[in-house]
Amino acid sequence: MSDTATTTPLKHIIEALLLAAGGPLSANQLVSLFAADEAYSMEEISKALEELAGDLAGRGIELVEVASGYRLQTRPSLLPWISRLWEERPQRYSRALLETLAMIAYRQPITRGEIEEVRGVSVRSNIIRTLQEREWIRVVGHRDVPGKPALFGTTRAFLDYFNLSTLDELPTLAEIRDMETLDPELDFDPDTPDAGPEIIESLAHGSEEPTAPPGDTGESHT
Amino acid sequence: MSDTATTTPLKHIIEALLLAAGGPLSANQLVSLFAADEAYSMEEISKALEELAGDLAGRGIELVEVASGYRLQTRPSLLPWISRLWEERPQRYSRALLETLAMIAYRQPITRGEIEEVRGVSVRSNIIRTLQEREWIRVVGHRDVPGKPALFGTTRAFLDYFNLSTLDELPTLAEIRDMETLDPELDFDPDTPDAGPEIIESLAHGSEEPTAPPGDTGESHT
Amino acid sequence: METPAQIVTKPDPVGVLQEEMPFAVVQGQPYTRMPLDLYIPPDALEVFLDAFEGPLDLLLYLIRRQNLDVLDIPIAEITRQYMAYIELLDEVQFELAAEYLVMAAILAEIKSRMLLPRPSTEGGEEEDPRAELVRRLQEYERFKQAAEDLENLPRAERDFAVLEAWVEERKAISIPPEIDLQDMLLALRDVLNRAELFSHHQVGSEPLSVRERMSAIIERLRDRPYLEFPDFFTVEEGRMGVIVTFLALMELLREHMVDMVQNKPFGLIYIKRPGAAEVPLE
Repeated sequence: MSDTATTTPLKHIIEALLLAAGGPLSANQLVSLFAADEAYSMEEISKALEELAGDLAGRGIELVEVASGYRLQTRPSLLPWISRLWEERPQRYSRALLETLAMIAYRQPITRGEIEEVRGVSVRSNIIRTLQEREWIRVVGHRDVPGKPALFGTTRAFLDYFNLSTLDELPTLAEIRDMETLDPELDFDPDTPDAGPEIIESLAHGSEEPTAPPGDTGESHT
Repeated sequence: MSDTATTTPLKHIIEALLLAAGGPLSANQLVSLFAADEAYSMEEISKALEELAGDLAGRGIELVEVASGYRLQTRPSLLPWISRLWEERPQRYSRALLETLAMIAYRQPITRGEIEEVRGVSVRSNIIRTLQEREWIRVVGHRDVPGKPALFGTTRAFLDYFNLSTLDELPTLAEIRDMETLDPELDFDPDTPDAGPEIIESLAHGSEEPTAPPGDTGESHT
Repeated sequence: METPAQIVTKPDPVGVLQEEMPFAVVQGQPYTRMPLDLYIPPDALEVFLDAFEGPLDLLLYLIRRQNLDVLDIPIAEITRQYMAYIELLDEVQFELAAEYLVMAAILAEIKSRMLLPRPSTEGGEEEDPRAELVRRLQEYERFKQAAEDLENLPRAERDFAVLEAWVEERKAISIPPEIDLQDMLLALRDVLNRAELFSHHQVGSEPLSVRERMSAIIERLRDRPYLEFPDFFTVEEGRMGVIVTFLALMELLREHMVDMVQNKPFGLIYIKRPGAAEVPLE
């Protein structure tokens, strides 16, 4: 065991130490880690750090000196890959969220209480928050009744997301009622090519596989 | 930015990813991390992992495969230095805990009552709790008997922690010998190689050096 | 790594039994008997229970200490030694864990059965009264060994460190779910069906741009209590824009979301947030 250790160059021991620490180690700390057996001078440690930095050229990690010492970190150029490590997988939005969003789009400016009145159930705060975080809805004012409830309206970002230039491009309520047939032929507004082939495709898809589990459609877009 | 990224060899991107993750990544995970832009096949990923493992020869770190995937860790030879980094002494686990864990690992799915039957003593609740908190064991179901006792099994985290990739890598259990095989002439029945050289060796060893305290035989196998 | 020294702490009231065999080796030095000055502490039971993982463990210790084969236990002698431990602890006035007393009873039963002529089973073979105990001892011993093997496996945080590099911008990319316009419209249809709102003609006939404009007007009034009527109209929007704005204002008035104020005949018309301070008299 100790044979390997003694033959491992100092720079490689330091590399392993920095990676085991997961954060910065000062030159003093490094010196003290070796103090017990084979003591290295500050110069030897510095030289090993320099060698290590040289070895890492062209690799995915780099040695940097920060206030509290030396640390090995991933190169910024690799961030596109690395950030994907912590990607949160999208989940489907709930039915309640879709209904709330639709109500706001068609009946704006509208209060939460009014949405609840039509839907017949309460609207949870996290739904409103999610829609606000996506910047699809915003508070446009407050109704002048006790409690001064917020009035919600849709945003420019909402129109952009659905590829609409004005809300008028949304189908009228009468057209929505006729959607019942879910006919793939039915393009609810043939004059607007903006509606996009995606929507039509998803309609066709939906009618073929009505049992597709939630989440599947989300994946097919990625 | 992307220039550097594209010129970085795959093995170095993988190295950076494993180091950024700070834990194991499976080959599938690696493939999916690249799926968005430059797709790599499983073969290319495997080849890059092999190259990476080769590059690390002679260095203080090594690539190992554990249950949850590939992981970079320090070589055992560097323990003297690494252990000085650890502020707390490594936790020791009681025999009761280790025996309970061993029962679950080898006999899963198993109920607490079944463990108690073999050990001849009750299993304290805090042992089960500790094992669950460490995420080494989990409830995998319930036995269909009165009281519906929980059935325990080990997790991937358990294998990862003990540097194993599958349960098959656990040391083999000693054989149970039958009383009928006891024959003074036929010393421990050489016709059954199943009895294992371990047992015979430890017995032979025991007769020469009857002073060997329990526990020593275990070490000689590692 | 396991230091055998801990075995020394095991109370051994019958330490003179096996002179031929040291029960512990401390720093290479075999110990064949307990130190004479061995002090049995008041918490002897705890020490005892800590040292042994139960009656099976204690029995295995007694068997292994004498280098006996588990398959052929001299039951009378082992029982005597086992009872000596139990009695010692009883003497120190401790309540023994029930498991140890149960084992004492099992041993006594086996001992008595060994003395009796064995009943023949159907196959004509004699059943050894020790068989069940031997099976349990072996079964326990293999897991005792497995536990030791586990302890000896290289282990994270003790034998090696899992490596981690610093990531400067460690932030999760959260991908928001996609929505199909179709899904949203279907959801709306269901709500309206539930609320039977399709029967209201007024709902269907209203251009949505009017609703959009209503939101915009309300928003403009959010930071100020009132605005002059002409402020809402922009010439660039053309005739359609004027109509949309006018319809939006009418709808807002109808829904009491804005007030319209005129302080004197032919004076300026103000659009006012309801409940806001009064419009100044010119």
